[in-house]
Amino acid sequence: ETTVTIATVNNGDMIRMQGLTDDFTAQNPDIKLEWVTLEENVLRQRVTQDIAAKGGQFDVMTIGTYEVPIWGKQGWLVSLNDLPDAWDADDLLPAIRGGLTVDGELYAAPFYGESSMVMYRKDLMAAAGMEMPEAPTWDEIKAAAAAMTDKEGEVYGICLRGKAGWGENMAFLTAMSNSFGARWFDENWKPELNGAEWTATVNYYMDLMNNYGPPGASTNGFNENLSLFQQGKCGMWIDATVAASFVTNPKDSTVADQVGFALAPDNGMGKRGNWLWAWSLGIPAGSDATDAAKKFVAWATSKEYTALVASKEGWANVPPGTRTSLYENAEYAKVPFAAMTLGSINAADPTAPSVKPVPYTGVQFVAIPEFAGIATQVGQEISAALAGQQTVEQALDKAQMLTSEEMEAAGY
Amino acid sequence: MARSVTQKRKIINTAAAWSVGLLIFFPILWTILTSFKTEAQAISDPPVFLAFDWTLENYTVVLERSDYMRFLWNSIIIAGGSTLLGIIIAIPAAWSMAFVPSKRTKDILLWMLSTKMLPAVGVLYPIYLIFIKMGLLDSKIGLVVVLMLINLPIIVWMLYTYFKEIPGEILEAARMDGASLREEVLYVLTPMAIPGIASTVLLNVILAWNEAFWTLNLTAAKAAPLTAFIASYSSPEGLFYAKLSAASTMAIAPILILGWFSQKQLVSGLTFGAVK
Amino acid sequence: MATQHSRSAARLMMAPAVILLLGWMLVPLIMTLLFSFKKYLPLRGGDLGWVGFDNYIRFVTSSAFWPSVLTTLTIVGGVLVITVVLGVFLAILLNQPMWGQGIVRILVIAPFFVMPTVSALVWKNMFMDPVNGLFAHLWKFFGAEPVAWLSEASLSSIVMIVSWQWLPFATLILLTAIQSLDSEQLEASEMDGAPKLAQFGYITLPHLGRAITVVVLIQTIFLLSIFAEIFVTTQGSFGTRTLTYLIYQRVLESQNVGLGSAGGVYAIILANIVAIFLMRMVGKNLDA
Amino acid sequence: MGQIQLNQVTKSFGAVEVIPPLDLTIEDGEFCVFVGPSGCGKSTLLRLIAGLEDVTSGHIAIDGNDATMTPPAKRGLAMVFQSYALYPHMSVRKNIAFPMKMAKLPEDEQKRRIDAAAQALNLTDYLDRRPGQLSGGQRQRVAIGRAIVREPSAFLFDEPLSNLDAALRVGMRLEISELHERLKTTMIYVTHDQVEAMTMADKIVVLQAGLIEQVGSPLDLYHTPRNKFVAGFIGSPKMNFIEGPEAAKYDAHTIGIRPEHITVSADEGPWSGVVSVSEHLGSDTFFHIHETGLADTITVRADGEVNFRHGDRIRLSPRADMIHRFDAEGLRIA
Amino acid sequence: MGQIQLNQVTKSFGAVEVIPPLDLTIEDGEFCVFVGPSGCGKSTLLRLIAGLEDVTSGHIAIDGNDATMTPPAKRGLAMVFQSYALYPHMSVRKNIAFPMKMAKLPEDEQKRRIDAAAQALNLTDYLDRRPGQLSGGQRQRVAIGRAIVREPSAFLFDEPLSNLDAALRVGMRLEISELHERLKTTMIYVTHDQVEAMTMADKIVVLQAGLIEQVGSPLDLYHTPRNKFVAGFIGSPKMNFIEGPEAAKYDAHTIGIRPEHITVSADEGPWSGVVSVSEHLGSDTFFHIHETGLADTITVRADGEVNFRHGDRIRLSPRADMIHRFDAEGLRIA
Ligand SMILES: Nc1ncnc2c1ncn2[C@@H]1O[C@H](COP(=O)(O)OP(=O)(O)OP(=O)(O)O)[C@@H](O)[C@H]1O
Ligand SMILES: Nc1ncnc2c1ncn2[C@@H]1O[C@H](COP(=O)(O)OP(=O)(O)OP(=O)(O)O)[C@@H](O)[C@H]1O
Ligand SMILES: [Mg+2]
Ligand SMILES: [Mg+2]
Repeated sequence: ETTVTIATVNNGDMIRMQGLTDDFTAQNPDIKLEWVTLEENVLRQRVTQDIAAKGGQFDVMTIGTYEVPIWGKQGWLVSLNDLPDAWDADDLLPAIRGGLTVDGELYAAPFYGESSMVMYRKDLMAAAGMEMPEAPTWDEIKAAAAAMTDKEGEVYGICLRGKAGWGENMAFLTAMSNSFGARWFDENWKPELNGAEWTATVNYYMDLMNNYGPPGASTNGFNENLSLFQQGKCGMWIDATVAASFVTNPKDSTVADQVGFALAPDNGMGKRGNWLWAWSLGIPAGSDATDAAKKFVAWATSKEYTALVASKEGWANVPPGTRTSLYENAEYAKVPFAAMTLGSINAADPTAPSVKPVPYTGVQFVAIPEFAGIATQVGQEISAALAGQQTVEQALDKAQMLTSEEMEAAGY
Repeated sequence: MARSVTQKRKIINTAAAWSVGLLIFFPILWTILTSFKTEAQAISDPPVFLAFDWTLENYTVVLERSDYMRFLWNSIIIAGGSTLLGIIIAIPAAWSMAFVPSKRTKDILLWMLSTKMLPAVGVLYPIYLIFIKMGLLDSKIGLVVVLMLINLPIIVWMLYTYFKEIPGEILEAARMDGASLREEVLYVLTPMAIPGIASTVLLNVILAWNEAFWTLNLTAAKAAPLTAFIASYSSPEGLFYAKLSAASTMAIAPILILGWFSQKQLVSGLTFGAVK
Repeated sequence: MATQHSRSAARLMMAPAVILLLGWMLVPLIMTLLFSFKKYLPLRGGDLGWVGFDNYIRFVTSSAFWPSVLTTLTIVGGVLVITVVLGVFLAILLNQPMWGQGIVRILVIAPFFVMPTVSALVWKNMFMDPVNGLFAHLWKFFGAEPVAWLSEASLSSIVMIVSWQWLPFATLILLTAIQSLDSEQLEASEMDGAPKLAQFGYITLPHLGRAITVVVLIQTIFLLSIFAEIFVTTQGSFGTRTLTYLIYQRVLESQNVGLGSAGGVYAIILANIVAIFLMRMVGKNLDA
Repeated sequence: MGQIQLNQVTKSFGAVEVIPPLDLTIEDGEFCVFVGPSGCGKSTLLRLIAGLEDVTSGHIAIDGNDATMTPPAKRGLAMVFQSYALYPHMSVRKNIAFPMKMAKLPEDEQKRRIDAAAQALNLTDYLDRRPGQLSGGQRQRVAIGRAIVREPSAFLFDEPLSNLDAALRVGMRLEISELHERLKTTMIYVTHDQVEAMTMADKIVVLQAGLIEQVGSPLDLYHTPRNKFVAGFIGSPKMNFIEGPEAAKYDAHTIGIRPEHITVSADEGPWSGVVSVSEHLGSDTFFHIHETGLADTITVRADGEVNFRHGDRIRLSPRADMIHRFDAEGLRIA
Repeated sequence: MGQIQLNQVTKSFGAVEVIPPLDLTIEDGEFCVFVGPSGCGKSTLLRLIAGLEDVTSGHIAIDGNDATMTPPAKRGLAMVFQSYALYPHMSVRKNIAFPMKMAKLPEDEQKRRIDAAAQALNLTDYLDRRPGQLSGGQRQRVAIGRAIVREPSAFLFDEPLSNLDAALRVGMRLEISELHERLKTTMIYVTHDQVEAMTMADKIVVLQAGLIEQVGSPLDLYHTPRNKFVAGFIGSPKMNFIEGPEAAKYDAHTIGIRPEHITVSADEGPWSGVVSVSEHLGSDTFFHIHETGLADTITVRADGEVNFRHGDRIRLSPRADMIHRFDAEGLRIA
């Protein structure tokens, strides 16, 4: 009997998968699964630590499009090119697959993929006499936010991430900055955070949040905003496409039948402010149960698993965003946010995220090892600015400085 | 002092103390209450205090989702084991310091305490590498050793202060009576220091139970204690206050109950030599 | 007590504890020192050679360094002041005759049993959340604008959470100390004509001096390394990045072990400065 | 001034009546000692007078004024505690100054009184030390100093010497007696040591279970104890009690004879017995005599030169005029 | 058996020599008392004999065999500590059994000895109590019981009675003396109470600063003290010392006269003085007399009936045959 230790994040899809593993163990009675379920930040720290120090505690790690290219390049992950044909690698969405492939080797299997988009309240828009275009601009968003805001009634026109963290506010802001023509680094890896484009991005963001955002937005992350939206306190919310299934779920959401979707906004500069992310399963190179781990990864990311979820929990709950075949499925097409999700994912291009040329890949991140640390600190400065503790200029100057320091320390 | 306290003053004291006590206890009470609410009631506005539909649903969900008993068991083994091991190593050391003091005794004691000032994050990497080398990652024994080392200075200090209050003449009497060193410590010193040892054990079980850095970083699945259990509930998608409360309640309940049952020992024993 | 035999026995019995702690201190310390002189980036292949004092210079000159030292000291100082002052107050209160003393004591010491992670989670979500937190409801009830505690009053919030956890410890030690105050001393001062306040100032408080020192010492040791509370609540943002947290960011988030190790060495130095300061105070107070 | 009057004073702790109704007057300038076995209520009585305990009923008057409800500090009394109750963190000077500081006396007056007290008590060299750096006797003196500077109308002492070793105790006893001679202030002194009581008191109050057994001068108590309890309690070694036929000869239920009132000799005397232990103190010899047929042991005090050994059979003669007679209730028969 | 010999024994703590070279032999069956002021090294000496401290140099022989390096348990001695040092968590029975358990004696033998000891010490009813539930005297007896059952060749007592109150002390003193009569085992007894020393000892060793001042029987020391120190230390109240012209009359630097060897009267006697304090004990009266021109204070013991008051001028007559003469070094002039 082999034991496969799986480190996962504690989000809904992963928890659901834990509940369905009987199916896998029935097929593979000689494999025992051990789950290590952790909150996202803890998970990231634990797996990074483990893989960097070659601790070998995990056989399968849940990682994202940020880690895969970096770790793959280091040779820390087992190539998944040899997964069985039935698994059908060619079925993966090209943008997603591209993000998980390094030099032709697929290093992680996508469990679900996501982009970001606008979720809005159809009823409130109607009440304001407005209509949301398919592909709004930032100015249209601002106008809609202004129209829907009713602070007395605790309805805030727009909810955005404000909580500091490279995977929190900086994911949103980096994606947003792309549509403002900003970039993290120029071709020589010189940071541009206090440049005009970033300043414009952050000022616009502040303007939205301060005027139409909920109180205490600087500590709101995905969860907090989800909860606010579900309670009907947000007019709009720009966030991950996976959120669509939660906000349209009548069990948790008071506004389930009033949610509309739109592409992330742009500024007419050719790039939209949406991101691309895939929670994926990778196998660390030191694992002593590589074969069993591969079997598990193949099962969890297979079409059959999708079907299994659909049969047990309904199509709205299947992990989205990874396979073309899912979007070609007639059943799935009925899901209200399916098309918009696919559209959003296709609209992202990790290899050319910004208007100007960049030396890196990654839409809402820069795929270098130092980025997480840098962006978290930058996020903290911006969060502090949002909380009113400093001006945007101060925040960005500090961000520029600390980024320079870190990049220098890393040897750029 | 022993003059009869007027009834009025006693009522005022009682009222003041109970208010302060309840205020301090309130967060825990609120957590426990919330764990019996539905998610909707948990965030209802205005908040409901007692008039809600009590439900065990959250506990069922939490128990279904994770193997609570294993986390609990690991916590017990790790907290208990590290304390026990610490006591076994500390008793002889404290004996030496208390009964055969030298000029350096105080220095050694303070030095031991200063090892606790080593910032854990600063030495995580080295320790991690050592643990990999020794194959101790995700093993209970590894954690037992680490937590024992972390708490050893405190254990030694506490035992030292208790031992110092035991008159050396009694140990000399045992020696005259023909007891070997081992017998002296085993039959005379240790039983006499039982109250002190009990409160030392208690405090250290609490400290080990609540230690959240090493237990989280050095375990994965097999040896993960309740601190890891709670880490999987800390912010799931959506604000599941009720489930979070249920998980929190389950994580702290065992130690809270232990603490309450033994609060007498803890209260009377926690002096660190602060009282003379 | 001091025959040759018992002295050598003492040395022998001391040995396990001393050797273990020496190992526990020296091995990681030496490795940390070693790393701190290297460019050590696990995500870029690990050990990239010696760099002399580069890491040290970079760490202190980084814009985050001094603020983090200040934050650390603020949190430690704030919590100490709050726990000692409230602890004295509570200890006196609990020492008064009343009904249900045992139960009140249980209520008061309960926070001490709560895991830091749990307490941070509970405070953050259920109390300090600006929309759903109880404080927000309370504020709204009184017609005030809810406060976004963890961003607008981040440092104070953390000080408050940590104080809540450590108040029981301070109270317990101070309570035992108060109970050990010789009642004849209080009676003597009463005969001498001292009013209650003077009794407190001249008799009770000086008597507590030693206990307060111990509380300060023990708490400082634990407070210098608080981590979970910050990790769960603000993740170091809004000026709550302590030195410990800064090192955490260097080592684990940026995976720059060399730089982090240099930070670790600074933290050890800081801890020891604080320690020497404390030990002086304690040493004096413990001997007397 | 310092006359203290207790009028039908009682004290109960919960349901237990520790002091049954009690009347007592202590005159101005008197040195009054409370003696009695442990737990008989001596300290309680003293604390009632001091105001550290409330009386359950009855009245306490100081200098003729009802002080029953007056708080301790206002009664004008000073107390010296068994444990000294010095303030350990203050220097000797500060300790002594404390009551004056509380009374907000002017600085120079404070200084004058401190110097005077230090002078009188031989503490001048120690004024800047902490109590922890003093010997037992010195601490005792500081406690007295703290009491003196208040110029109280009466001093209350609760077993002030019981923490000192024998030699020091004798010395301090003399010092306190001399102090009383000098100040002529009322002193109430609690002890369970009857030697202290006998040597220091103008008036001894013998207590048992909260009841006054006898009040009188030391020699009154020694010569005419009102009952067996007082007779046995006062005098060292203890009075010998004899019951049965020998007592009947004296028309009493019990007779008592003190060890110093029996003479021993080899062959003369009405009683006889065997020496069990002989204790030679040089100045005196104590014989413990068994097999007398009168009582378990008869203790005799003889001159230092008298020499009998363990096992010797000797004869005893009581001094007839020194025999005390008691009835079946233990009361003295006049 | 239990002869103990100290041969040029010294003890230093660090650089401080507490016991300078010292020779002493204690014979089998002897009751030997060490007395001396506090800190003179009595306990240290006892602990050296017990083996609880190492000698710095010299040898200790027990029954003729060198025991200098023998560990305490093997020396065949039993010790009774000042604080009793009972094991508080064990019943009286277990306390007494402890040394036998350590020696692995058979159960029934243990039982036999415990019963015998309990019988002898009147402890039978208390065997199942814990020490905390006993009175001071009972605890003391348990400590002795624990020592007895080992059937040691000698008992060592370190101020065993100093924690008891006066009355109990007298009783226990007698019990220990009787025990010695019965067992005839060597006993070494440390005290700083000279009454204990006088009444119990066969042989007294007077120590000062680690040096032996005199060794002898109690009455030897009382009657012919070797020097002023011993003269002052033995006897209570202390001997009066007179220097100057009065001493010169006796051809001495200093003369000493004990309080009990001076008679007082209103008008007769060579010396005169003013009564400062008179202490009436009933049996005796102590006068502290000032302004004699001889010494600061002269203490006199008189009969209980003699009555002078504070301030009376009286006359004193020393008993000529009881005057002790000392030279300038303080040594006795024969
Ligand atoms: N605060 C109290 N509560 C209840 N009972 C008390 C209290 N104080 C004293 N007593 C009881 O009152 C009685 C008299 O006590 P008190 O202290 O006056 O005795 P004492 O004569 O001073 O004895 P000692 O010589 O031992 O000091 C004792 O039986 C004691 O147990
Ligand atoms: N462990 C020690 N270290 C240093 N000095 C010591 C030690 N034990 C005793 N002394 C010193 O040795 C001297 C003799 O001490 P010891 O205890 O023998 O006196 P003692 O005659 O028993 O006095 P007491 O009557 O007060 O018990 C004292 O001056 C004491 O301070
Ligand atoms: Mg008393
Ligand atoms: Mg001694």
